[in-house]
Amino acid sequence: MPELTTRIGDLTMRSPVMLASGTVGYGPEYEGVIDFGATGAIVTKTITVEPREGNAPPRLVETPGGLLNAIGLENVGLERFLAEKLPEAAPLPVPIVASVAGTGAGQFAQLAAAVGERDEVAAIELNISCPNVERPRNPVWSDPVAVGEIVSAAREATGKTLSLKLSPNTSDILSVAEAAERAGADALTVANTLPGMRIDIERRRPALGNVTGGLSGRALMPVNLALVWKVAEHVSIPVIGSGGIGDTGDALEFLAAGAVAVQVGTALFATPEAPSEIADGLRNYMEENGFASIDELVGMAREERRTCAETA
Amino acid sequence: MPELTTRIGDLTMRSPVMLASGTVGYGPEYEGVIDFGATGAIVTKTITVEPREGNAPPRLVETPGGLLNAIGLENVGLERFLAEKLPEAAPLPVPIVASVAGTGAGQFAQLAAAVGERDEVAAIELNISCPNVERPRNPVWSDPVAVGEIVSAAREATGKTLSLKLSPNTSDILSVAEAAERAGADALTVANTLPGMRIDIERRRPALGNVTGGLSGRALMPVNLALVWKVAEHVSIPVIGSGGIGDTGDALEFLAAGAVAVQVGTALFATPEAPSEIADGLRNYMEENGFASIDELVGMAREERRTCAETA
Amino acid sequence: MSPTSYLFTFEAGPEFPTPRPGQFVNVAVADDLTLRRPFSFAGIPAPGRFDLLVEMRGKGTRALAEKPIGSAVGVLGPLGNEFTLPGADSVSLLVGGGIGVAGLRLLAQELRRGYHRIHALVGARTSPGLLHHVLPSPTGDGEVLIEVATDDGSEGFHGTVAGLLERVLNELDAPARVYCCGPPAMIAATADITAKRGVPCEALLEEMMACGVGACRGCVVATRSGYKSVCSDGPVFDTNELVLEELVRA
Amino acid sequence: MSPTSYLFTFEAGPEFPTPRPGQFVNVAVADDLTLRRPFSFAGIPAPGRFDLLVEMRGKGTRALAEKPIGSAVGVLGPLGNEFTLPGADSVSLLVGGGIGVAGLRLLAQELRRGYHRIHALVGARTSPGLLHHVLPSPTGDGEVLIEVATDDGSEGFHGTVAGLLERVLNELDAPARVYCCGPPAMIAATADITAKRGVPCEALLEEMMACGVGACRGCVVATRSGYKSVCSDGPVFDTNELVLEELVRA
Ligand SMILES: Cc1cc2nc3c(=O)[nH]c(=O)nc-3n(C[C@H](O)[C@H](O)[C@H](O)COP(=O)(O)OP(=O)(O)OC[C@H]3O[C@@H](n4cnc5c(N)ncnc54)[C@H](O)[C@@H]3O)c2cc1C
Ligand SMILES: Cc1cc2nc3c(=O)[nH]c(=O)nc-3n(C[C@H](O)[C@H](O)[C@H](O)COP(=O)(O)OP(=O)(O)OC[C@H]3O[C@@H](n4cnc5c(N)ncnc54)[C@H](O)[C@@H]3O)c2cc1C
Ligand SMILES: Cc1cc2nc3c(=O)[nH]c(=O)nc-3n(C[C@H](O)[C@H](O)[C@H](O)COP(=O)(O)O)c2cc1C
Ligand SMILES: Cc1cc2nc3c(=O)[nH]c(=O)nc-3n(C[C@H](O)[C@H](O)[C@H](O)COP(=O)(O)O)c2cc1C
Ligand code: FES
Ligand code: FES
Repeated sequence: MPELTTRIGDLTMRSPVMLASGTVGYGPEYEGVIDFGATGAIVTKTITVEPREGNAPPRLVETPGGLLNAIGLENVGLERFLAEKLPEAAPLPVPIVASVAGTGAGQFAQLAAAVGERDEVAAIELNISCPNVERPRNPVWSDPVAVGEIVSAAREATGKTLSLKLSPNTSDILSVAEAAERAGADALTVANTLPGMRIDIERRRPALGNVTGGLSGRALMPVNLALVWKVAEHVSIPVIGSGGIGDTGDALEFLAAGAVAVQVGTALFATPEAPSEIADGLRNYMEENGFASIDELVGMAREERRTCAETA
Repeated sequence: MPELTTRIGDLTMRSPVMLASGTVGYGPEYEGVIDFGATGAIVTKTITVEPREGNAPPRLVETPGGLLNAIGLENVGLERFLAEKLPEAAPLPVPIVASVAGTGAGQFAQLAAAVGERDEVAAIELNISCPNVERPRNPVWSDPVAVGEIVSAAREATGKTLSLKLSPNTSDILSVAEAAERAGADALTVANTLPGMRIDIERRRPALGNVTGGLSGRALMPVNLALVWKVAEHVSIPVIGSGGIGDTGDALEFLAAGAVAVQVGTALFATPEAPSEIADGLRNYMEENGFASIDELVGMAREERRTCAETA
Repeated sequence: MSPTSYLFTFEAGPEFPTPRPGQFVNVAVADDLTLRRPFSFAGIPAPGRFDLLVEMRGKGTRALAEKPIGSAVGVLGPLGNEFTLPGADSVSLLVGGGIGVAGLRLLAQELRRGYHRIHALVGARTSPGLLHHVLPSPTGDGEVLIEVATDDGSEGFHGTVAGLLERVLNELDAPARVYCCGPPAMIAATADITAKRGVPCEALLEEMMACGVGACRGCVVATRSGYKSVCSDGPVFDTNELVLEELVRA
Repeated sequence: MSPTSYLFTFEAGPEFPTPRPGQFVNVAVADDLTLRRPFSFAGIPAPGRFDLLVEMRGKGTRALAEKPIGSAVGVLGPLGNEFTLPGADSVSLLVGGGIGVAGLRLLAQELRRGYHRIHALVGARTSPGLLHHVLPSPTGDGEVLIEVATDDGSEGFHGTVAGLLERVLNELDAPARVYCCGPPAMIAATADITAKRGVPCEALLEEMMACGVGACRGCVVATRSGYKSVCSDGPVFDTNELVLEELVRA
């Protein structure tokens, strides 16, 4: 029987299939719909220090093969997260990864300390890559120095496993990945959504209230897969894949590119069964192809690995 | 009868629908299939100083809603382009825009001078954004200084209308756009493909011989549309939209975002009739909604324009 | 350009919970679409079955209509809250614009079964768009009354269905409760008219939806107590709670 | 996992040029796919019509098979070059692996009409995958001979179809011309065997295609004179021109 157990730092998951931040709320919203028992971990909606109302609607528009969202980090804020949402999510039969976002290193430290203290939190994802809250000329996510500071601050604030979530919207993701690794990140989540927009021609205006949103779903898959390929080669901490993963084949591609785990997000909306179907699919694939553990799949499409396999 | 004529610098087109570089070869390949008479202009395959063999196959793989190509700028080189391809294309009833790419400012100048001299060339597109030929940490397309030098050099070398083709693979496209405008570009083509990849799980290796390729097609559309929106607001030279444009609705969205013309590329493969269908579709839309010229569509979804319309 | 609508009947099986008026279901209409499509329950022809009344609007609704009869289709539901039923002595005014009638049909059927007085006001741009025929038939004793309005006057009251509502409210002899569903402008007008008269009014709202369960915060509408999600806080809202300017603008 | 194949007949109309053996057509199989799908002409049942023999491989071929009979489908063709027909005195050896037989069927039909001697060698992994029955029937006089090979020995020659070809060539009494179509490894083996014996050999190659007309340079194959496009320089190539290691590696 192949073993799906996957470890990232201190986070042990029964399957490499996680649920992506922002698509499962705090967890309980999807109770009875998603089979949490077959899921590796859920990543909560990103929490900020203060509650956020989010952006003006419309917040969603479909695109060919994808989805644009401009939620704008609507969340209950740190206090209510700790007081209400976390206790409500704790009984779910699945580890909880808390996603957090601050306006700078100080807030990231504050958030990491506060959620890191809680037993219900198995790990922390630092979200520096939401395209819907700020659009400066030089965003944090493409600034290795700023990212290094954020990760260092969070690292000092907590001993919990930390993953930094990168953005695909940069021409030099490797410098950011390096900076995060050097500053003590335990893992990298590769990657968030790409900025995009649609126009409502009938009303002659942007389809989203926020004008632009983040592109997710299968349309994004090849872009983030290429980033996983690139980053996994470059760093020695584990990479978690995210971007358009919807079925077993997609998950296998991300693992083969070098990801040790994958996150399912947008695919949940059409197929809430996707996480358990993918876990089953991976198990079947491993059985049919003689793999005993997820480790053996990781990077299997890489030259280094292929050469090894051929010599072996 | 609404007027589809569109002007970009000295390039006058009977419709704002152009054909994108690399998808129509040098033109004659598609004779009898594409209705060139209903097309604004064709942009040739990108020409380099020396002939290029291109990348090892496989060079194509489909993705959800899109396509990855890793052609690697296979082209006949400047000499044969001037001697053979250009004379062969000249009889087609459509203006020819020559796309060129050099390894640095010097080659761009050489190419611009050589093609700019020729009467058959109505305008020149400077391609700095092909993701399939070099993958340095700091690619030219996200370096405003290098881009400024390239455009200046080409500008000095020719009086022909010059459009610079930007890449979507940068977090700061505005600085590049600014640099190009300052250096004398007459227009900006926004934008090329995004790097992406797929893995062939059966063979446990990248689906493309070149590992990564450029993502085009409808999957890309919202990303490049957002860039057109952003760039058109920022510069005062015309913007030409490119990325996933396949039908009249897509073309209208790019025009409404601020593009003065659009390029159809990947959509030609499934629908070679797309350029003439879009031209007809624009004409119908304009007739039904009381627009007399393409100008009036340009930017119609922008706040500035909407406010005007509402006051008017 | 008169819209076309179809009535679909789904066989959901005995474990499927009985939908309440106002609730909706998320339907996996096509493999190549990223999102499911939400539709109001528009009838319960038999236990374990439900009707949807669907207007052809785009790719998803067309894909649904093109499925062969008997196709298996993924559904998630019943989702959302429900309409507040009226007191025994009040007249229920059902105000539906265009396909909005779909969201009121199950309510009308339930009220009819309970012998409540129903007065349905059905609007459309022009006569062929009117969907009043999907509602319970008018009765001789006036327990079920149906009136129609068209923007172009091609049938019934010449004007919006909100204008018709105003006239009806002016003439009404009994306490009323208003239920409305339709385009934002119609809902805003109905909300205004009922608010001025202190008549309780609930609206069934539409928003683009992704999760359908309150997780993604994609389907929000502005209320006096902040953004609320149409899928889990709604789709039925007391119109006094809504920020009408934002509803119309969004 | 035995593959399934279907024979489709298309009504192309009288203006459609008559396809030549080796040529192919690009079919718009589904709206939501970015690319058309290329298929060899596999027969001309009547003027203005053509057959395609299609193996179910993925989304596109399945979408084609699911279309109701009589559907209108966009086609671009005939595209590509054609097989070189044999001299009057030579035997044509048609070597097809799996669905590769589709690419040889029109050739077989044309040769048969010209009373050429045909010897078809058809291979597959196992017996159910063999497609020899789509070729012209064997004749008593030996003008049309058909032999089969299976990798697992479940029918006919136990081994690859290239192995079978080797045996046949060793025994052959007349000049031969080889036409092959199938997986890259099979083509490479066939090319080796024929090259050693100086027997002329053409292969019909497959590559992912976008434009189909030589414009995009997406469908290249490595030849001794550089990359050539399968769609416009091929799909038929003299196997001596191919760089076989690259063909197998790609
Ligand atoms: C709670 C709820 C109940 C609904 N009940 C019904 C019903 O009973 N009958 C019915 O016909 N329709 C109903 N709708 C609307 C229905 O969901 C949309 O018509 C449908 O999603 C359109 O899908 P499409 O793929 O055909 O259109 P698309 O191609 O996706 O889009 C076509 C147009 O429809 C608009 N649209 C798409 N999705 C929605 C949406 N969720 N809400 C509003 N507009 C949308 C788009 O903005 C676009 O302009 C309901 C919506 C909600 C939220
Ligand atoms: C000149 C030419 C002639 C052909 N003739 C025939 C024929 O007569 N009958 C027939 O059944 N098939 C033929 N093919 C192959 C046919 O084009 C593919 O089977 C088809 O495109 C697969 O489409 P799909 O959407 O079902 O598969 P996809 O879902 O796109 O892919 C499934 C698998 O098929 C492979 N594949 C996809 N497209 C091609 C392709 N163009 N060439 C090779 N492999 C591909 C993919 O790599 C993938 O592994 C021919 C191909 C070429 C280039
Ligand atoms: C509606 C929605 C909300 C999201 N909110 C967040 C968020 O709060 N924090 C975050 O890190 N990512 C957020 N994301 C990004 C996802 O976690 C994921 O990285 C991205 O959508 C790509 O994966 P997918 O294609 O599987 O959805 C959100 C995505 C969607 C679609
Ligand atoms: C097969 C292929 C080859 C291409 N070659 C070039 C090229 O040589 N030069 C260039 O500037 N862009 C090239 N492109 C990019 C297109 O011109 C276009 O900008 C891009 O594909 C996005 O538009 P689309 O989605 O309409 O194809 C190529 C695209 C494809 C699909
Ligand atoms: S659709 Fe996700 S919160 Fe309503
Ligand atoms: S498919 Fe475009 S060159 Fe062959």
